[in-house]
Amino acid sequence: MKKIVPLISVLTLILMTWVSPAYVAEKSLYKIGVNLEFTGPWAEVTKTVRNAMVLEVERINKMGGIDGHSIELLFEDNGFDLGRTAANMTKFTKDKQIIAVVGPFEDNLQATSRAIAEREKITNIIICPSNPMVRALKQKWAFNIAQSDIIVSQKLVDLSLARKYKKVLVFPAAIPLAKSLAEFYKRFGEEKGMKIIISQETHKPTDIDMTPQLIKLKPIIEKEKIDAFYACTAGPPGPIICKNLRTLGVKTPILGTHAFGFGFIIALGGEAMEGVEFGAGKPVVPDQLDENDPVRTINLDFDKRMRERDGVGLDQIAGHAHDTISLIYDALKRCQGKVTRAIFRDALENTKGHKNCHGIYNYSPTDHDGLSKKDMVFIRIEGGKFKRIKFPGFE
Amino acid sequence: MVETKKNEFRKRDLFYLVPLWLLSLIAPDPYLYHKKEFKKKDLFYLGAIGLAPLIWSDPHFHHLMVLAGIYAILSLGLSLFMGYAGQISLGHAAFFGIGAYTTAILTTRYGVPIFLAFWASAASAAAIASFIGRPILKLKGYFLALATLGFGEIFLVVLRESTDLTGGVIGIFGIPWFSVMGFIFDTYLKQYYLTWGVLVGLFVFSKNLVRSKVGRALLAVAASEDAASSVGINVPRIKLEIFILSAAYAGLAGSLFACVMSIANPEAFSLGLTVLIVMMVILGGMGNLYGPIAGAILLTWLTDILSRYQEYSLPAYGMILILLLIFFPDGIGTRLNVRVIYLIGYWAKKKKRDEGKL
Amino acid sequence: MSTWTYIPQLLSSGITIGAIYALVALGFVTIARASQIINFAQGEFVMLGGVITFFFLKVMNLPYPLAAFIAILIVILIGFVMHLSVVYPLRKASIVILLMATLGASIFLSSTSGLLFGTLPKTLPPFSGERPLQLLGVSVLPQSVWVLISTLILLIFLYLLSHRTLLGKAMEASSTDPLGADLLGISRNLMVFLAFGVSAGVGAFAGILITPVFFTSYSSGTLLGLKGFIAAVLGGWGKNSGAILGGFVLGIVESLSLAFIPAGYKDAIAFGILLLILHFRPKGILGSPFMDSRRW
Amino acid sequence: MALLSIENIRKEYDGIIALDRISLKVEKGSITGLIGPNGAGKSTLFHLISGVEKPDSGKIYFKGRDITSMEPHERSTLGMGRTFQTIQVWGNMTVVENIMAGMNQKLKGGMLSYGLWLPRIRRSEKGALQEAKEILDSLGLLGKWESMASQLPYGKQKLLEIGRALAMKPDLLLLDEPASGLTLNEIRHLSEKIIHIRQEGVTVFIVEHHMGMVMELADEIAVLHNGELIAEGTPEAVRRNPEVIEAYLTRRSRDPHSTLSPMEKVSQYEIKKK
Repeated sequence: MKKIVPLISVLTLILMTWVSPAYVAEKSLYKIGVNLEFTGPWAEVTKTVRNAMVLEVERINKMGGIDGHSIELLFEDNGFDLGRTAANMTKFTKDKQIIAVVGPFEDNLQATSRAIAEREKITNIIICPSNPMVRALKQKWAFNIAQSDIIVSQKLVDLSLARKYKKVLVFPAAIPLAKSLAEFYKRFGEEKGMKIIISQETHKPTDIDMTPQLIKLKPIIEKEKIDAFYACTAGPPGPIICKNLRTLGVKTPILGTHAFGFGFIIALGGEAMEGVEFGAGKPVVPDQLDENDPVRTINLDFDKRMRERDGVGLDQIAGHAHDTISLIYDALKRCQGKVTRAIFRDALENTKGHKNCHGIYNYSPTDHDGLSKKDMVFIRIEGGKFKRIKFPGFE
Repeated sequence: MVETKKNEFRKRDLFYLVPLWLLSLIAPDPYLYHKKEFKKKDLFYLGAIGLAPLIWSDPHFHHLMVLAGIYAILSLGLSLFMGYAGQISLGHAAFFGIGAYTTAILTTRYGVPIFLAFWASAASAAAIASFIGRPILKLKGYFLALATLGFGEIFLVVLRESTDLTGGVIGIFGIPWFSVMGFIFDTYLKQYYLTWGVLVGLFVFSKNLVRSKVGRALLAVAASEDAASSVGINVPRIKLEIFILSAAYAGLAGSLFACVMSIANPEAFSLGLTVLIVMMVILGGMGNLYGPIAGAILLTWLTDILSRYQEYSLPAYGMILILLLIFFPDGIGTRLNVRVIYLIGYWAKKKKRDEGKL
Repeated sequence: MSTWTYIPQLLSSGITIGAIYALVALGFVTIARASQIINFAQGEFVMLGGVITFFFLKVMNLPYPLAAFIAILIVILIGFVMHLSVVYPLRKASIVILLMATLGASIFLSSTSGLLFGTLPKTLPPFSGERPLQLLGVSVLPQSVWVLISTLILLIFLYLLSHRTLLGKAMEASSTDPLGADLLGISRNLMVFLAFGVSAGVGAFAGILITPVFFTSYSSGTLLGLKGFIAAVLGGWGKNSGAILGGFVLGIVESLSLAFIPAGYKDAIAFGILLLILHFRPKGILGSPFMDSRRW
Repeated sequence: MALLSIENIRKEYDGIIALDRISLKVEKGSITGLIGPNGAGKSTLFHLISGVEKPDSGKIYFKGRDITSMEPHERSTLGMGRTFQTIQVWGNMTVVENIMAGMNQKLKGGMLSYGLWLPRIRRSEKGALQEAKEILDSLGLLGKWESMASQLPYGKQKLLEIGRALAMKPDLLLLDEPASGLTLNEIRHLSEKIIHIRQEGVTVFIVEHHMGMVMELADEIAVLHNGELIAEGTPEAVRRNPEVIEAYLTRRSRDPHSTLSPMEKVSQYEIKKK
């Protein structure tokens, strides 16, 4: 007992004084910082990201890297916290060998991260779709990997049109992503003559029971003769909404966001998930892609490697992680040996027609999103599995 | 045989003592600081603050110290309320948030100069504190803690729901850098001097308070409210005043936070922040003003170092908090010197015992 | 359509969640009666009950009752360990320290649970049938009925434990008059230790009951714990009957209020009730035996 | 005019009458004692005077002003100092700070002026320190002025408490059982101190269990029994009052285990003798 006291103080001191991380200076390393929410609500997803990234990096390094330079990933947890996100960013910018930072998920964290990237002149690759408000910030150094809110919403409007839904009720989560998805869906849908009601009721990503909100929405669904119910949310609330809605005896078709395209969603929702439709990225259904799809082989290959390694197949987020590393690899190759942060950024911006899990990436000085509407597919949950559905004229 | 044993002991002594001694320099002992006048040591601290960013000149250090400085302002105010007046508040994250949002709204919507918004933040936090303080401060102990916690949660809900004013869950982006008369604090080094300058100013202000009538009244209220009122101290009023003052500190800190991060978002002011700042106050040692600053630096570094351990960071954080509380309930610095002396005595005795056996 | 039509439905949902609040509140009260401390990690026991049962049921493939039983035992063990490692060493510390230590324990337990069992929400199969019953035009899950029945049984058990056994009386004695209890040879520390076990067990039981209705994720404990505490204060701090009444009142009021305001304000309701009750009637609805004590 | 006058006070706790029809006057410049057996209502009356509790009916006047509904700190501001039955020195401050905190109401200025440490604040703080040291000197505590108050021995803490009350320059000093827990020597010292205080023009009101000390010091004594005032007058008169003798004797016969100090037994013996 008495020995523990000094021991603890020594440990604390060591922690305190251990200022700079022991990054070994090796000339032949290209380092990538990864600044993600390893704790908090996104923990499960970020773990997938890390596994997929490590898998891809290992493959590249085994192949000899980029002209003999191998890639190293440095992970830091931002704990879902603004201050720590910024601290991690500055930590990465301090290490001159780090050429790019893969950024956080949550929109406000992205904004901080992007601001620091602009200031310290380091490429910031963001895995999640960014809110338009975040995106409106000056973004010379920030790149998005995922389909933007706009593309996703347009795709979902296509789905609604194909299903001939005229009236849709949107039940948004109180998170930035859902807010902007709902707004874009309403805007694009109304352009096509649909009637879209965004509910005043919202839910939090941590809510475990949506019954009270849905009870209030049920009369609206019945009275307004709603054709479809759009559960505009991400993560666990999706299946909870479906389950609660079916418990209340509402039979209206449910539309989901692209964030429904994960295995755990079906596992959580069980039977209630049957018939839910949404638009999502191609990695959701790697084996159901068209034979002539240019990214089919990439998806199948990565899916196989992931199953071999972790026992879990490919999903959208793992696809994003793969795409991130693949884009970085491609850009590094085009740097032709002279890798600095600025040259790397320019190389990444010049990415043209790069085939990846999610589709074909084209970056340009005006477009840092890369993907287009063509890089998404329609999905329906059937028999506890994701099934790709096609509509003539809306592919 | 005997000699090697002696050597072992000496090595171990050094191993334990040197860090402890170093720690006792950094983390001040509240029991030695009850004399509340300024001392030469303060000049040393001031010099260290001024020179540190020039010695370790990298953006990460600067940035962390900016964060630590902001948290230190926040916990300095909280320390007046908790450490001196002996109350509990789990709602100061809300005042921090009020400060941040006041700055955010005034600068982005109404184009108010940031220097004015800075003071307006303190004013708005103080105004809300005076409004809620009157009913809440009647409570004591756990109920006071719970009521302030409730205020914090309600504040978060209001932030999330009043979309027109606060931008809802998305928050407010693009808050400009802090600037005074055309001088823009746009690098971390400048922000460092800004934050720590404000901190030093507030520290001197607080120190003047605690070494005078106000500090004595606060300590009297903490020790015995009956005795305090028996000498004519208006207990509810002094509690309210110090609550308002600490809220104003939190407002200033929040304003700086908004400027540094250029963003205001509800998630930044949740229960996690409250736990962090209360821990800063406790770990520094309640009832002294150096403590919260030391605690703020310590915990900011700790969380930054823990980031490296990814998903293990949060369990480790919880564990470390508990261990620190169990082993240093009066603050890290408390009686470190005494402990060092105790340890020397302990080892000396042990050595004698061992020699006696031989 | 007027708001009144969905009030029966909201009421049924409120009663279900109210039963859970009552159980959590009981956990708080059990500890407070033995030691006058508040364990902010109480909600985590609920979470752990659900999550560990899920683990044994779905991952280890044990039968349901056995999985539930093992989960309760493990959580009781965690309660004991928490007392020995956090509360006992700090028994003489000020309440701020205790408060922060239990909050630290709450952070530790929830994040460790996320680490070990994953951060995704978990759900358990209901005890019987998933098809909602139609009672008076209100669809009620059979599990809600189970929740009510089980809560009642547990309440009777706890009542007998605290009023009809020597142990319960010893617990109460050690809280109201620690010195007197000490003189009678009742070990206060042992009582607190046992109280932690009981409250952890009650929490775990509540967790198993609600997981089929609501989802349980690693982070759902904190808020549930706070609401339970509010319920305990609302009913009358330190009274078992107060905790139960407070739980149901809070659950129903919170649920019904949703008929009139958007759901985003739901948490504000609970805390608003808390502030009002603390201001106007800190003793709670049924009065509190502890309010004279300076500690509160 | 009396400095403190209590008129027809009544106080109940949950139906139990603690005090009934109490009227009492404390003359300026006197030492007045209030005695009575355990449970007579002394503490209740003391709480009513100091303002910790409020009477159900009746009035309390101090310096001719009605203070019945005033808060304790307002009464102190008017010039009413007090000590506590169980010591309440502020252990988290040094000895000299305890005294200086007693001067709280004399030091003017808001929080801002203190925080900015304006010149006048500097002067007044310096003056207060000087004054506090003088008070400590007169109490014989100057040697320990920088040590924490909690480290003082019990008797010195009692003195410190009186010093703190004196620091606010009160007109009336209320002493709640000042002799309890003190040794005979300390009691003697305390008595001298109280006489000295009176000489400086401070009226003293003592509530005391310890009869001997009060008899020796007080000019006027009031005796409480079962919530009623049974005798009032000079020590001599009170000593001869049959009701007082009765009260103390019955109390003793009713409760043979009553914890009386040796001095009290002596004084009761004296009562019996006469």
